[in-house]
Amino acid sequence: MNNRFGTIVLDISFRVIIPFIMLYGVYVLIHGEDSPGGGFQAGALFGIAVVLSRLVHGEQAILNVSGDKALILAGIGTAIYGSVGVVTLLFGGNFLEYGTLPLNISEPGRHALGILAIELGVTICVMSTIVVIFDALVGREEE
Amino acid sequence: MKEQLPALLIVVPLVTALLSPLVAYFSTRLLRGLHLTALATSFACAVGTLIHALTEGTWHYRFGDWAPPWGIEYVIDPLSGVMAVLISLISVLVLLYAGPFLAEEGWLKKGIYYALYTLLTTGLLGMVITGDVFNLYVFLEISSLAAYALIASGGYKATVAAFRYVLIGTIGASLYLLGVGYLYAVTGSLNMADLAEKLQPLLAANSQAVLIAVLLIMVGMGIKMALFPLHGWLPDAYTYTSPAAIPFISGVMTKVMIYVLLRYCFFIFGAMNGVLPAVLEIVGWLAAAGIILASVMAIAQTDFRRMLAYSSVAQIGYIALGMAIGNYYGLIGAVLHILNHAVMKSCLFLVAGGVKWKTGEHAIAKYAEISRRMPVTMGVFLLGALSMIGIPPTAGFFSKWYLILGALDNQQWLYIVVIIVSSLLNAVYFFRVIEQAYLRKAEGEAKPEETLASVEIAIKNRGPELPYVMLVPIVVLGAGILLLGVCNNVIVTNILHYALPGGGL
Amino acid sequence: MKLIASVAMLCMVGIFFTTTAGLPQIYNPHSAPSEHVSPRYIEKSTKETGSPNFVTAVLADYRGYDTLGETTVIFTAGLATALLLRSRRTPSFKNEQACLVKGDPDE
Amino acid sequence: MQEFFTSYFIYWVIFLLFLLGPYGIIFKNNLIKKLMAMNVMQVAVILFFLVLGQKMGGEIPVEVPGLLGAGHYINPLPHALMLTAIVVSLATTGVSLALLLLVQKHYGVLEEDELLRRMNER
Repeated sequence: MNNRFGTIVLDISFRVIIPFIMLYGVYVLIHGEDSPGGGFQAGALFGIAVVLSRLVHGEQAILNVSGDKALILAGIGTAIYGSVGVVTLLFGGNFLEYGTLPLNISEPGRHALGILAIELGVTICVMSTIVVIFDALVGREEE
Repeated sequence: MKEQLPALLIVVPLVTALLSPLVAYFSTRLLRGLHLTALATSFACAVGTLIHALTEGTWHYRFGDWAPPWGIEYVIDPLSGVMAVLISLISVLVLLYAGPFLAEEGWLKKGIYYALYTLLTTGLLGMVITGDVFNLYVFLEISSLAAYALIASGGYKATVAAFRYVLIGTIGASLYLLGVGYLYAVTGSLNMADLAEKLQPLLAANSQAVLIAVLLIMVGMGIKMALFPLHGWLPDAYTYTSPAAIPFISGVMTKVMIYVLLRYCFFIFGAMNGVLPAVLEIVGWLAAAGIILASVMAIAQTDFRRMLAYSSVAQIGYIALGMAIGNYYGLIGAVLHILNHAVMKSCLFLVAGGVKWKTGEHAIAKYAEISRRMPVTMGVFLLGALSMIGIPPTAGFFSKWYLILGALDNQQWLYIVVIIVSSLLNAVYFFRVIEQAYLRKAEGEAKPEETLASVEIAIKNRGPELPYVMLVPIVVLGAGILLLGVCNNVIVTNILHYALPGGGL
Repeated sequence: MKLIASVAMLCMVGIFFTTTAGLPQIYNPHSAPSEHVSPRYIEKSTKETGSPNFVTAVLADYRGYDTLGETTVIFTAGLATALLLRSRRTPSFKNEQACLVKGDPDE
Repeated sequence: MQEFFTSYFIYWVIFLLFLLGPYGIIFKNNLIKKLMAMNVMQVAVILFFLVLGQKMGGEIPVEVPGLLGAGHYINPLPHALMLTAIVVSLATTGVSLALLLLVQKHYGVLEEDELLRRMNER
């Protein structure tokens, strides 16, 4: 394994930092209800983690979400958001009316869960889009 | 489920577009079917909402069931219903037509192309039926981004044109957003109905901030719809784009922008308030100048698509002129011309794409004898051209007729002169093409510059006419031109009459 | 062209600078934006949406549909970049003709 | 006069930033500079909205237990709107960078006059 950033210090530190970035992303995603944060920021963090891991590990990266799959994943992420709305439609509410989600908890609780679900969708979409753009810009596809 | 129609109108194509890379991964045949179904569903929903709006009055749909000034609502009155029907109809037809152009692509490209196309449709539909000014901006950006990508997919020159369009379009969108910011600063609201109510006292008091907001929104949307001095992005973008996407973009996109302007001027600001008459007067003069100059420019073009692009600028001028005239007939003329021109221009670009498919040529000079090779297509072209010129039984005549009636009512003689002169100019540049296609003989056997590509196309696309999937949309839109012309009275009295501000004044 | 543009921009500078008085003062707690729609978000969002973060409540619940549009914008951007940059090298392009569909042979 | 200055000065800065956009797009020759000017313009609009949301003595819009009332928090609506606008500007920038990359690859130049010359040659 060669040193992709020139020196061993940078290489190792990036390797070490990746799990922490992901952890921070999870925190930002889940804590977005109570403090500044949310899906977009978490998605950006996850995206950076994936890109960084790819830079450090190359093809052997564990998080090798790449190319076409990332594009499909971005669509699925946004579709999760849309499908929350469709579920509320099916249960007799208006589009994105979280109060009608079929869950046995209080009204604000249902809203909060709905918000979490859509934030998850947003996170997936942002993460994969960053990977798609990165892939496209560095042009390492299908060669 | 019936009360959810306005949401379904948007959500069905939106979700289809989102999942289209996934679907494309498994089967491209399924992808095409799915998208056609989704857009057709959207069309059905649009018709349903229009009927509802006509029979039971304006339809308000709340997202998340939040009451309007706090949440986002969709408002479907006859005007937006008509626009939604128009957009979804043309979208279905052009998607049907686009099939053969994409036949040789890989799954990924097909998936992306269909997704972008459907997103463009979704964005335009969302802009048309939304009742919230910021939501309009979001959908404006969805449709713009999709349009940038579709335009750029036409080759390298198209890339440069698309980049220019990105810059200019973003200026337009930012101006619009700043205008919304001004409105928000003085009223604190983003809902259109709420804004209209809160703006009345401010407009009556000639508030400076509202004046700026009016100007910003006018200029922003003027850029987006290619009103005359701001049309710089349009000819290149239309000329170099791939023939599969341009009929939809040219036919509908600028019309939606002018619809937004119409909505702002007559439903939110109220046209007779404060500074609006003066601003509309300026718009009218610009439109008049644009009609004449763009028609002259169109005469000078040698490329069929470029000619159509300049003619688009001129036709946008007609609609803006109707808006500037601003009385009952003027507005009827403007709205009718939105419909007519969307159908006519889509139809003409479909024909242009068809000829390209057949011969690989876009230059007018190469159109000789083409009428013998593709009689049906060129027949529809003849119809479209007559309609653009404004020959009576076709659609184009009637909108011009209403515009002239409106100008007569307001005694704006110059506008009448402009309309008549521009009709003559239209006749000049369309007759050139008609002459080439029908009367001119192909010059001898010597076929100039027979490149490898053109031979390839000629071999592959042999046969008397276009494939059926391409021919059907052309014929349907051609029939639409006739239908809009013959039934214009029915449409005006039964639909458009109720679409105007105040339910027909 | 450039002359007209600069004149237009000077006009815009003039108009903008002379009409700032129509806007609410900064930090003014009684301006229209702070008094009309937003108080409900601040006062009721915890009860109505279960989220003490008002921005999240507005973003994801009251105006959740906007956010769906926004996510779609990102997805569209991803699609656009993928269409423009990646697929130029797909095997289906035999002759380096860089058009999505049967584009200009004159490229 | 001083009060006027402190209350409205920020708007003037924003307008100058905003007009930097059209200025750069029209008068600069390099396409990347044009793109940067476009970004500055979008940021100016975002600033404009954020300024509208400020309140004297307002906290950040996250509820502190026990502190209720609209006057205690700054206006959350512009922030939510501008999150959307930021994302839109990011998306536009991404797409235009992709376009520029293609232009650069094919024509080998990003100066507008040279680019137009090379376009007309082919």
